[in-house]
Formats: sequence, structure tokens, C-alpha cells
Amino acid sequence: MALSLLLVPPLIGGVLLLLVLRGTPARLCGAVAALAAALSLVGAVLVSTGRPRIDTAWVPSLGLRWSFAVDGIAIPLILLTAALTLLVVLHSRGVEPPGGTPATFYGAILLTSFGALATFTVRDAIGFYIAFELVLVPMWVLIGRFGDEHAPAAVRTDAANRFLLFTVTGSAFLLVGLILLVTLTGTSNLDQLAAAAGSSLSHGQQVLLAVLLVAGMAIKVPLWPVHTWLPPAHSTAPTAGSVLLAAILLKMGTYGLVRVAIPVVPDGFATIAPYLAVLAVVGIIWAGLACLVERDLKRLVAYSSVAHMGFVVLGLSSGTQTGMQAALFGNIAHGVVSGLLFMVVGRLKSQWHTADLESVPRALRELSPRYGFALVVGFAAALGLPGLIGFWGEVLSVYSAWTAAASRPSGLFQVCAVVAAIGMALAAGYSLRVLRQVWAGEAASTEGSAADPARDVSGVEWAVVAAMVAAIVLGGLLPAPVLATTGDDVARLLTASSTAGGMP
Amino acid sequence: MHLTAPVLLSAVLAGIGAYGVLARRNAVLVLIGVELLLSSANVLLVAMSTQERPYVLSETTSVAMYGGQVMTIFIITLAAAEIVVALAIVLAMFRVIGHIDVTAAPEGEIEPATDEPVAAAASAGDPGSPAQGVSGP
Amino acid sequence: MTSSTASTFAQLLVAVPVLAAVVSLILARSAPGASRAVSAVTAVLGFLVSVGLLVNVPAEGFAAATTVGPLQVGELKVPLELLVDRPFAVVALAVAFVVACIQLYSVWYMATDPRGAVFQAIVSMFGAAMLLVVLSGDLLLTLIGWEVMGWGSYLLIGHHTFRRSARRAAMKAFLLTRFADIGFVLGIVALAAQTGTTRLAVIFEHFGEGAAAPTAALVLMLIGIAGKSGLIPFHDWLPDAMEGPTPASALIHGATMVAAGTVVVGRLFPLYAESTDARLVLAVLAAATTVYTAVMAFTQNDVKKLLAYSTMSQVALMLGALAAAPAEEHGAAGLDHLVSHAVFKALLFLGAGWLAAIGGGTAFALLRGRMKGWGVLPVSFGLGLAALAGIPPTIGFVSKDGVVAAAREGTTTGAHIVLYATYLTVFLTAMYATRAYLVLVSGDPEEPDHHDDSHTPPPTGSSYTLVAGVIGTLGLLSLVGGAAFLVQGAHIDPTVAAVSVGIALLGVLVSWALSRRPGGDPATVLSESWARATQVNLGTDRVYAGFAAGVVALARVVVRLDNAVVDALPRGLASGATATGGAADRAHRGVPSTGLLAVLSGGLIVLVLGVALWR
Amino acid sequence: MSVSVDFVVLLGVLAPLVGALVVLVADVIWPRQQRLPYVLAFVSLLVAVWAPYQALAQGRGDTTSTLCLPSQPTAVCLYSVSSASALLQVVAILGAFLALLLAWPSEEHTPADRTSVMVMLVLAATGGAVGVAGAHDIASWIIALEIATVPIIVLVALPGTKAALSGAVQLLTTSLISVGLLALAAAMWFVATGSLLISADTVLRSAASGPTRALLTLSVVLFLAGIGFKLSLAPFHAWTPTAYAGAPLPIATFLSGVSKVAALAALIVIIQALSSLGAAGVAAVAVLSVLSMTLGNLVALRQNDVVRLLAWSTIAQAGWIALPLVSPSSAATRAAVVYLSAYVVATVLAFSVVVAVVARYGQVRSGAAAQIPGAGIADLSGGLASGRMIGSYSGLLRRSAFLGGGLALALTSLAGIPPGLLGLVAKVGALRPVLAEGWWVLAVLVAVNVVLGVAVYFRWFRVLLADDPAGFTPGPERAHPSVALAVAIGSALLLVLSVMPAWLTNLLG
Repeated sequence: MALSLLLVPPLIGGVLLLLVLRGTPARLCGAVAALAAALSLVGAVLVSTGRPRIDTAWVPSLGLRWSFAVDGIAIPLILLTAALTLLVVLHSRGVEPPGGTPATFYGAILLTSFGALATFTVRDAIGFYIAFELVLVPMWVLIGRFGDEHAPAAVRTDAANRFLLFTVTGSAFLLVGLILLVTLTGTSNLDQLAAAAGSSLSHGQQVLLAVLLVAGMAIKVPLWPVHTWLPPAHSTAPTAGSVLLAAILLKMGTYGLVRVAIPVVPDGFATIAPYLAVLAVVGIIWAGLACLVERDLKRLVAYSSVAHMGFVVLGLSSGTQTGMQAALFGNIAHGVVSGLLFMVVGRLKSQWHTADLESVPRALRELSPRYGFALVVGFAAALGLPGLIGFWGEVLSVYSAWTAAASRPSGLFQVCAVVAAIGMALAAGYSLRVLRQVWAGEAASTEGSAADPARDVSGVEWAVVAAMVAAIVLGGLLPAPVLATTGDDVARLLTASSTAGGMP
Repeated sequence: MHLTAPVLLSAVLAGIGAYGVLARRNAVLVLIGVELLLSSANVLLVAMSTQERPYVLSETTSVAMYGGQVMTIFIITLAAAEIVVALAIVLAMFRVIGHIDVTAAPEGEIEPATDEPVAAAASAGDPGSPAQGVSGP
Repeated sequence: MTSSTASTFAQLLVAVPVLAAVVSLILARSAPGASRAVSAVTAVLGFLVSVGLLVNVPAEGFAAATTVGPLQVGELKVPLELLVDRPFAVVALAVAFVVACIQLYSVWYMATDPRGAVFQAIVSMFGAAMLLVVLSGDLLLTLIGWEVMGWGSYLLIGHHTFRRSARRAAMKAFLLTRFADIGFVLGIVALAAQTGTTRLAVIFEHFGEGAAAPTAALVLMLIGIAGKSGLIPFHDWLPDAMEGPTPASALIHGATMVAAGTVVVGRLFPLYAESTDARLVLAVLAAATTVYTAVMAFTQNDVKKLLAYSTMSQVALMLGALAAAPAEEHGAAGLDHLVSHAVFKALLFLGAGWLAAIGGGTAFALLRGRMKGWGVLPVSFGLGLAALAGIPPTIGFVSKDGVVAAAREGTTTGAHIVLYATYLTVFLTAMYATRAYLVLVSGDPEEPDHHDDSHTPPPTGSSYTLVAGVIGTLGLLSLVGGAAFLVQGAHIDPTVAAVSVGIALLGVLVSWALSRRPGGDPATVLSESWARATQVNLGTDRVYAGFAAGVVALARVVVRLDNAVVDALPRGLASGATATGGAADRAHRGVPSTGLLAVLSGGLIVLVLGVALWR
Repeated sequence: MSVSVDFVVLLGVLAPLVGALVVLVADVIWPRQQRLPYVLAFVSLLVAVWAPYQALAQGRGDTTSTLCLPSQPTAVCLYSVSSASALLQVVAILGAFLALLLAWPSEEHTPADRTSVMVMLVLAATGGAVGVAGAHDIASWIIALEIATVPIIVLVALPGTKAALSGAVQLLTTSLISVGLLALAAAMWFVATGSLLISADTVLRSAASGPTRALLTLSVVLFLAGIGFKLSLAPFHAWTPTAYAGAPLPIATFLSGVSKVAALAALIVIIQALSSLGAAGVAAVAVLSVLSMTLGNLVALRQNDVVRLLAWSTIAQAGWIALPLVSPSSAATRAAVVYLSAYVVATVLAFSVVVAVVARYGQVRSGAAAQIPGAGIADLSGGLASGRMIGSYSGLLRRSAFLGGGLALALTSLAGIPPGLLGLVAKVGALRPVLAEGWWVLAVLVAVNVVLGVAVYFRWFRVLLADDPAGFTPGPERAHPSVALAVAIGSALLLVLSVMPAWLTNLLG
């Protein structure tokens, strides 16, 4: 029941908007979307406490089932998704989406949310793939159709196609991996697969599966060197699209690693984990460096996402509970932080008509103190400042790499930890670069030394931004609830794999 | 009975037929090639149906025996039908197009492929310029 | 008194400024006056709490207190607890006291600043972070306070955001310390990794039971400490940090950020005591820094910069004491010097702020003789300089005597290095302190060529009372506060004291003698080019800039590679696919009989495969 | 010797063929009727669907047989319908029905005397396609296959234009070659097995000894090549784009739907017989399948004429259809049948929308020409105005949610991306047998083709979302009722089966 409340409103709302309410004005569409998102959020809260489970046959001949369940690993992500969807819908209020009808815009947002929620709750391997793919078309529409109206059509098209084709490439490998998994093990139930922990598979099979599955997820995460779709997608997507993309879609990749790859083929994952860790830290440094010279603010935030997801993957590949906890926390943290950053940066870009760091107006702290405040909090969290939500995931994943599991080459992982720590310093570099260019400085115009309320954030939008800021601060000060939620299930997953796995 | 001769004949027919189909451009000659192929099959079928082989189950022996010959008649019928249609089309082709070269470039192409500079795999038909790639005839 | 009371006070001591920061930040824009009042009142409240803590803290052993609850992160236990014992309660008291002074002082100093309320809120946050470091019983909690302080320093130094130099200095300060913190973080990680917990008590126990000293982790942490404390090679951000408003300088230099390194080493002293190698590294760095910065201080032409260098020199002395002290000493000498330095350095900076208000700037040229006639100011400032120089009976004398004693008692190589460096520094410190005093009380000032709006007018009326009260209190403390250490059990060895006082007086004399020369400034004895070079810290900034430029150049290479190499494969695949598609399309349209050729080849493929594979 | 005949079972074959005859007779009695042939055809198709419906309804996995010879130990039946082949028959009949619906409004373009001929040919080909699915001896198999093919050649040629004849000649040449190969294959089969029956027993027997095994291999290879033509598997695909582009749209629809059913049915009959031999025999299928997919997708990427695009997509999809047959299991057969069903529904739906749009553009063009003589036509010249260029679909989703949505659904289903879940499920099903055989390298190659396919279909999909074409606003789309009905049926099927794919897959047990 609660699961239905979680999943059905965005689906129905999205379909309703796309098919029935096509011509309706933005206000009504926004209201419908907000209602659906709010219901879904209620559902999310309910499933977090009740942890219900649904399991019925769907396509028996393929062994496909409607199998949905909720556990501690998914709960933070479900709450994040549901809450962010509502916030994004509210944040988009009063903005006429460029390029298409408001109904399509809000419909696409709701359907994206539905796909993500389905991904986080589904417990069937093939169903996971289907849910994984659900977000593709709506997000593609958001980028291609509602993207930055200042960008030439070719750029928009290129960005949307990159997003689509990169992601589809990933999911095609994922599909092969999942089907192979299902045929080799004879079950598509992810819980059973995790419980078996690959005990029926040979080492070679595990490695092959791990490579296929991880290759599929890595593109979505995105891991270096398959990250090049992300910056164009972000710089083109509308604010709502960017927020959903960064805060939710990328999480599907890491969640997939936690849910489908690590517990199911622990032995195979252990074999490729060192490579994964190296790619992750290369991505951290690579993206951090790119941020130091990137001129487009949105692309910069996108690159920073690559770096942050690098920490998440590093934690995951360490093979320790600490690492997985750190990764799951880092997931949430990055979701909130990048969500806030894209909200602020997106709105500023539409206000300035540019996101070029060299030509944006200075002294945001003078001109729009609230935006300025939000920007400072966002970037402070992005550089992993303690007391804000970004800190825990990063420092703990460095710790986990330093103390990687016994099955991992400890020397290599300690080197990775050192490199990741250097990446934290780079994060400080680019964050301060942005703040120095945008936030600090002297107001260029003569009249502009005083704040102009019209140009600052207010009303519902300010409430949304303030809520995100509050989440960042609270998550930083009180990480215990999130960590406690994920703790038991992480322990269960890894215990199962250490007892059952590893013995071909 | 020795089957060498009929089988050889069949092989020769098949070879000539294949050559005619692949190498000839004139539609009628191609048709003849096909006929030769079919005849080769017919010869083989008829020759083989005279053979009673030990591994053919007794229950179906009669079917097997006569099957080859029946099949031949089927194929002859089939060939007749095909040729009727084929000749009709070849005639129409001659009347409308003016030649019966089956390997000529097809007529009535709506547009040739155009070389478009594309960044990603599928950016032809750009919504910004829907007329792109439309150049004729 | 029970330790649970002490725990409650410890919790309060951190919680009060945190809440104060949040509340005053929220109020900052809508009700600036209320916001500033909150900051000031809570700072005083925090001081009272710290007194309560000191009264209640057990004389021996630790009192622990929880904060936001323990975390169990997989295998790692993070109790996030506070740990307080007597020496650190004293340090906390000093911190809370200095913060309270600065908050009160800021009520005047930042009165005209439109973002003064925000400034004071950040000062509260900063104080909270420092208190967290002081009271932390958990490595991660230390790291939290440590980094938040770094961020606070960024905000405070960059307060005058409209000044380019301030923006740069803020960024430089944060980036440099953050860069150094790579080591700090890794050190913490390495320490925690050995025990599976970040709880200090457990770590002490673990290494106390004979486990090999974690030298690598300790040295890594030293990198971070060197960054925060401005040790060589991170010795160039503090002078630049003078771009911040003077209360911020007082805060950073007096009791908090710069001293945080000392606090951490003091806290981890049981570990450092085990590792001679780590302490040798620290000793060498501290000795080099203390002498070098003392030399730099002498010729500075700006009173705040002189004070900045003196801070680095003094902090290096504290660290030197910790590096040299015998293991049984528990590092008391370093912490004592931290406390005394907090008092007199806050005094000096706050006095410098007053001077700046009088003279319209902090350059010595503007301030010549300005100190005369401002009542409590010259006396207090003089006492502060005397304490800096270690002249008896000031607080600085007592604590510096402790440092010398600790270095003499040490038997390691590091201790010897520190001892000689300390003697040299005592001499140099006396010289530049004397120079500063002489310049400020004599001669005629230049008029500032422009009036900078950012400078506050000199205090009058009630604000005069406030500022004079703060400065006077600090001056009084500088004079008599040393007694507190004696009460605590420090003792003065007459021989040791005689030697160091003698050296200090020699420095004073030399400086005084030089000031007899024309111009009245002892520093003019040195060559002009040397003086210029010292103004820019011998060009250290260029080294940093070169390093940054190197990183940026690498970044440009990365961006180019990202486009030209990493992205080339997908792009190439895409264009390859379209090109192949186009070629195949043309092949199907133009050339006759392609179809049949394809058929032939297909037949062959199928034949070969069929025959080959089915066999 | 007596042969049992059950006319109810044979109804699927007989009804369309009888219907074809009736249409001809009716044309003699009442010449130049526009509606009557269609009505007769619909009736006969309705009757025809009864037989496979019965077969599907009566139970899972059972076969219905007739034309049985009384032999021991089990009866040998020349015509037997399993649930899989029954589904194929239903799909063939449905495809024919939809194609006729699409042809219905084109009476003003088709000369009246040709309507009956056209309908008759469609019925005949449908009968053939239905027959192939049930045939279990080579003679009726080959005859049914040709009945399914020859009328289509005529259908393509029927308009008599240059384009039509070019297409027809291509189709003719290839199908003649195909017939030749099939006849040779049949002869070889007979030589190898001594029997005309296509059954596992005969195959097993002939595979027992070396020389006959080689002959059997040769025969299968020739069969595969011959069917490759019909199924448009590369490299036997060359006729496809030209024939599609030249044929009238309803006929192209028919070609892409019904004739593929016939071809797959034919292939399945052979492959099922081979299943007793194990896996290796079908390596050739794997090669043809991947080759078709890759080539079809790559060339489709560059097509601006949507009919050609669909033609190349058919080639790619043919690869997918054949893919599961690398595994000789019955699950693989079912997967192929499910894939084919999904493909036919989606492709026919796409064609239906194309028909609607082309009709709409035709009206606009003639309207514009009437209003502004000399003007308008110039802008509209070229392919854009014909409704067949990809640019003509610009903004379709906004002008008509019905047509645009239907097309979007069809395209996503062909690409295998939600919301076209049916296509996705079909792809999952098609990949499973491949991986069950452990051919993961093949699966990875196929995965690459998933990406290519998405690129192909989304290139078209994106246009639907775009703005209206520059300088040309066709106004709201209104399709002819019969075309609208076809679109509605296709969309409804696709939607329902996307939500509940089990309703399709369960039919096969």
C-alpha cells in the first residue's frame, strides 16, 4: 500500500500530464505535479518506517516478477528522490519552461522520479534493468526539449544524444550481464542472489559478470573515462533536469553497484575492485583539475560531480563496511549538494544569460545575499567541509581505502587513499575559485552595492533553497540517522558475501 | 542402379543455373538460370526417389519413395507460377523503364544519402533545420 | 565536584558558540543589532562556562562527554566524544576569554561595517571550532574543528571582499592550509586504521601497550600542523592574512587557528613522546621557523605584519617546546606558552586595531608616535611587547622560561636544536619588540594619503570605555597572569631564567642603541634591499604562485586530453558508425549488382560456417 | 492409405485462400466494387483467425495436427500447429488485417479494377504465411512459402510506376534465387533423409552417418540462405529497401509484417527439426543475425526517408528475430516468436502513422496548390512535402498526441526502451537463449546493436518532439477513420502488452 503510494502518484501524474492535461497552463500543471510529488513523499516516509514488500508474477515465462521491497540501503535514496522531486517541482514554479508545454515538462520530471523510485525499490534483476531504463526518455526529453534556450539546437541535440547513447551503452552491457546472471544462477530475485553471494558461480564467471555489470553502472555513475557525457548534459539541461540528473540519476549507478554487483558477485567484484579504485581516484584528480580551469559554471559543477562520485566508487571498491557506508552517505550528500548547486547556478545562469565564469557579474554576496549564502554553503559542502554533509562520505571513503578489505591489494588502495586526499585539496581549489569569481568581489555597477531584492531569491524558491541548505547542515551535524539506517543492511550484505562468496 | 550420371547432371545444371543467376544482367537470362536451378533439384529428387534406402523406416517407405516424384511435380508447378509472374513483371519493366537489366541502379530513389557533419551518432534531421538532407529529385 | 559536571560544562562550552553562530547568522540580515548582541553576550557566557569547566575539571585524569552521539560506520567506531583534562581546560579558558574579548572589541571595531553582524557570527563559529579542537577526544572531531576553523579563517580574512588583496589572501590561506591538511587527514586515517576507532583514549591505550610508534601517521599529521601553524614551508599565508579585519587577526593569531597545531600536538603528546623521529622533524621545522620569522619580523614596516611574523615565531616556539620536552613533561611548557601568547598577542592585535583607527592604517610610517596620549593603550601595548620579549615579570617571561627549561631538560637531538633556536629567538624577539615600541612612541607620523572607509574611527564615549576596558584587562593579565602558571605548579629555575632574561635584555639594549641613530628606527641599520625582500617574505609567494601555475597548467592539459583523447573514442565511434552507414547506403544504391555480390559472399560465409561448425 | 483431414484446423489456411477466390468471383459478378472486396477480406480473415485462436485457447504447449498419416508408432502429420506457430498465424492475420485497413482509404489512388486484385493477393499471401507455420513436410512447406511470397511481388509491382517496378524486380530476382536455393535444399534434404518430412526423427537418422550428415548440413545451409532472403537477413537483404521504397505504403506494411511472419515460421520449422542435433549447427544463424543487426542499424542511421529507414530497421530487426534461434531449445523458438510479434505490432503501427502523415501532406499539398497557384509548391517540393521525409514528422507529437504518441510508442518499442516495454521484454527474451548457450561474446555484440538501434529510432523520435517544420505548418493531423483505427489497434496492443507482456508470452506456455 505504502509502496503504491510511493510509486503510483508520479506515474499517474506523469501520464496524466502527458496525455490528458496537455494544453493546461503552467500553474495547474505545477500544482498537479506538486500534488503527485507530495503524495509520493508521504509514501516514501511510510515505506521508510514500514518497509513493505510486494512480490507477484509479471512475465512468468521470463521469470520476471513485480518484486518491490525496501531496506536500509534504499531508504535514504528513496527519501532523497521523493523529497527532491517535490522541491524541484516547487522550485520550477512560476517559470514557463522554454521549448515545450509545461505539461510535458512536469510530466517528464514525474516520470523521471518514478523511474528512479522504481529502481531503488525493485528487487528483480531484470526488473531492475527496466526501471533503470525508465528514466531515459523523460530525462532525454528534459535535456533535448527543455534545455538551455540560448544554446544552439545542435548543442542541445548533441548533449541529449550523448546522454542517451552513453547511458544506453551502459545499460546494454548491464542487460547482458543481468541476463547472464539470471541464466547462470536460475533466479532473478536480487535478495536470493545476494544471499547466495555467487556461491554457485565459478571465479571466471564471477569476473565476467562483474565486468559486465560494473561497466554498465560505471557509465551512469559516471566513472572516469566514460564521464564525458555528463558536462554537456548538465550545461544544457534545464535547472530541474540538472538537479534530477545529478541528485538522482547518478545515484542509480552507485546504487546498482551496491545492489546488483557487489553482493551478487563478490568474488568477481573483488578481482576488478583495484581497477575500479584506480579509475575512481583518477576521476577525482582529473575532474578536480578540470574544474580548476573550466569556465562554464554548470560544467564545472558537473565535473565536480564526477570527482565526488569518484569518492563514492572508491568507498565501494574498498570492500569494507565502512567503505560502503561512506559511499551510501556520499551518495546522499552529493545528491543534496549538487541539487542545491544546480538550483542556484541554474537560476543565476538564467538571470545572467551566461554561465561563463570570466564574464559573470561579481559580488553575489552584495547583490543577492541569499543566493550568495546558498552558493557558499553549496561549495563549502562540495569541498568536503566538516559540519556539512559532504564531509563524512569523503573522509570515510578515504579511511576505507586506507583500510581496504583483506582481499584487496592494500598498498595500491593506500596509494588511492593518498590520491583521493589530494583530490580533496583540489576540491577546495575549484570551490574557492568559483566563490572568488562569483561570490566575493566588488559590485561592478555603481548602484549595485546595495542588494536588489528583485534579483535575490524569495518566496517558495527561497524556502526550497533554504530547505536544501538546512539538509546540508543537518546532514553534516547529525550523520548518525543516515548511517544507522544503512548500517544493518550493509553489514548483512557484506556478511553474506564473506561467508558464502569467494569459494568457487 | 548407379546414380552417378543423374547426380552429375544435377550438379552441372545447378552450376550453370547459379552462374546464370549471378552473372547475367538480362532478366530473361536470370529467369533461365533459376529454371536451371530448379531443374537440377528436380533431377536430384527424381533420381533419389528410385533408391530405397535401409534407414528409411518401413512405415513411411511409400511416402519416401513417391515423395521425391511428388515433390518434383510440386516444384514444376511452382516454377510455372513464378515464371508467369516474373515474365509479367519483366514485360511491365520493359514497357515502363525501357530495359530489363536487373542489376541496374533502382529507379525512383527519393533521395540519395547525404554526408552530414554529425557530432553524435544521430543528429541528422536536426529539428532546427528540418529540410536538411532533402535535396531532390 | 564530579566529572559529569565537567562533561556538561564541556558540552556547553562547544554548544553555546555553535548555537550563537546559528542564531546570529539567521538574525544577521533582519536584525543586525540583535545579532551582534547575541554574539557578544554568548561569548561572555562562553567565557563563564569555561571558568566553570576549569573549576569542575578533575585534577587528575580525563572527563569524557558525548556530542552528537557515537557513529558506527561499518568497522570504524567514531564515538565523537569530548575529552577534557586540566591542562586543556586552561587552554579552553584562554580561548574562551580571548574570543570574548574580541567579540566585545568587535562591537566597537565593526560598528560601521554593514556585514559586521555576519563577521561576529563567524567569530562565534570560529571560537566554537577552536574549542572543539581543544576539547576533542576523537580524531574526527579534531578534524572537524580543524577544518571549520580553516573555513572560518577564509571568511574572516576575506571579509573585506571588495579588496582584491583580501580575496587573494583569504584564498591563499585556505588553500595552503587545506593542502597541508592532506597530510593531516591521512595521518588521522592512518592512526584510526590501526585501532579501528578514532577515540583518543583507545588509541593512547593501544600505543601505550607497546605497539610500535606510528611515526608515519604522526609525521603526516605534522604536515597539516605545519600548514595551520605557518611553519616552513607554509610560512607565507599568515602575513597575508593581515588583510582581514584586525579582530580577525587577533582571533586567528591569539588563541585559535595558529595555536591549533600546538593544541593537537599537545593532545597527542603521549604518541609523539613515543616517536623520536616525528619529534625530530617537528623540532627542526619549529627551530627553523622560529628563527627565520623572528628575523623577518624585525624589518617589517607594518605593525600587523610584524605581529604576524612574531606569531609564527612564538607558535614555533610552542611546538619546539613540545618537540623537545621530555616525555614525562606532558608538553605542559608548550601549552603554557600557548595560553600566555594568547593573552599578549590578542592584546597586541587589539591594540594595533586601535592604533589603526588612530593613524588610518597599520603601516609604521603612519603610526610613528601615535601611541602617546591614549591613556591605557601605550601602557598595555608596552606590557604586551614586554611579554612578547619575555621580560620579567610578565606572563611571557614565565611561559618562555618554561620553554627554555623544557628544551634544556630534553635529551634528544631535537631538544638541542630547539634550545639554541630558542635562545636566538629570544634575542631577536626582544629586538623587534623594542623596535616596535620605540617607533610607536616616538617620531612624527605621516598623514595617510587616502582615507580608507574600512577603517573605523577611534573609539569615543562608551565604546572607548569598552575598548579601553578590554585592552586594559588584557594588559593587566599580561603583567600578572604569569602567576597563574606558578600556581599551577610551574617553577622558575633562577639559572635558566637568568640566562634567557639576559639574552632578552641584550636584545633590548641592541635595539635601543640602534634607535639612537638618525631616523630613530633600529631596522634602518639593515640594507634597503634586505628590507624590501623581507617585506615579501623573501619571495616565498612566488614559489607558491609557481606551484599553483603548475597545477593550473596540468589542469589545462587535462582538459585538453579530456576532449582530445578521452572523448575521442565515443566521438570516433559515433562518426565511424555514421560514416560506415553512409558508405553502406551508397553501396546499396549506386553500384550495380552489389546486392548479388553480397549474396554470393553471404552464401560462401554460410557454407563455410555450416560445414566447418557442424562437423 | 487414408489421410485424416480436419478442416477446422486448416481453416487458418483455407479461409484466406477461399476468401481470395470469392473476391475474384465477386469481382466478376459485380465488377469495380470499392468496398466489397475489403468486406469479404475482413470476413475471411475473421474466419481464418478462428483456427489459431482455438489452438491457442485450448491449452499451452499442445499441438493441433491434421493431414495425419496412420503410421506407427506415432502418427505422422503433415500439418501441425503448436502454440508458437498458432501465435505466428494470429500475427500474420492481424498484420494482413491492419495492412488492409491502411489500404482502405487509398481507393482514389488505386484504380478500381485493381482493388479486387490487390485484396485477393493480400489474402492469398496471408493464407500462404499461415500455411508455412503449420507445414511439416517440405512439399507443403515450400508451396506455402511461395504462396506467401509470389503475391507480394505482384503487389509491389501493382502500381506500375518506375519505383514500384524497380522494387518488384529486386524482390523478384531475390525471391527467384531464394526459390532455387530452397528447391536445391529440398532435394538435398530428400537425398540425406530419404524423406520429405521435416521432423526430428528424420534428422537424427540422417545425422547418424557421415555422408548423409554432410548432405544434411549442405541442405540446411541452403535452407538458411533461402530463408535469409525472405527474412531480409544480411547479406541477403539487398532487395528490402528498394522494394519497401517502391511499394505502396500499405503493401510495404504488409511486406514488413506478414512476409516476415512467413519467413520466420519457415525458419522455425527447420530449426525445430534440427534441435535434436544440439547447438553447433546454428553458428551460421549467429553470424547472419549479428551482421543483419549491425548493417541494418548502421545504414538506417543515415536514412532520411522514413520508409527506407523502416526498411533498414526491418533488416536489423530480422537479426534480432533470428538471434534466439542460435539456441535449439523450444524456449528459443518462443523467444523468436515473441520478438517477431512485438516487432510486427510496432512496425505496422509505425507504418500506419506514416500512412496517416503522408495522406495529410498530400491534402495540404493539393490544397496549397489550389489556393496559391505557382506558389507553395516550390517550397513543398522534394521529399518534405511527401510526408515521407523525417523532417515531415517535426512537431508531430504536438500536433497530434494520437499519431505522435503512437509513433513514439512504436519507436521506443522497436528500440527496446521504456515506455515501449514490449520491445524491451522481447529483447530480454531474445538474449536469454544466447546467454543460456554461454555465447556472451555474441551477446556483447548484440548489446552494441542495442545502442545503435536506440540511435536509429531516437533520431526519428527526437524529430517528433521538435518544432513544426520551418515555413510549413500542416495544421492538426486528422487521419482517415480506417487508418486511425489501425493506429488505435496498434497503439492499444502495444500499450496493453507493454504493461502486461505476460498476456503475450503466456500464450506460448
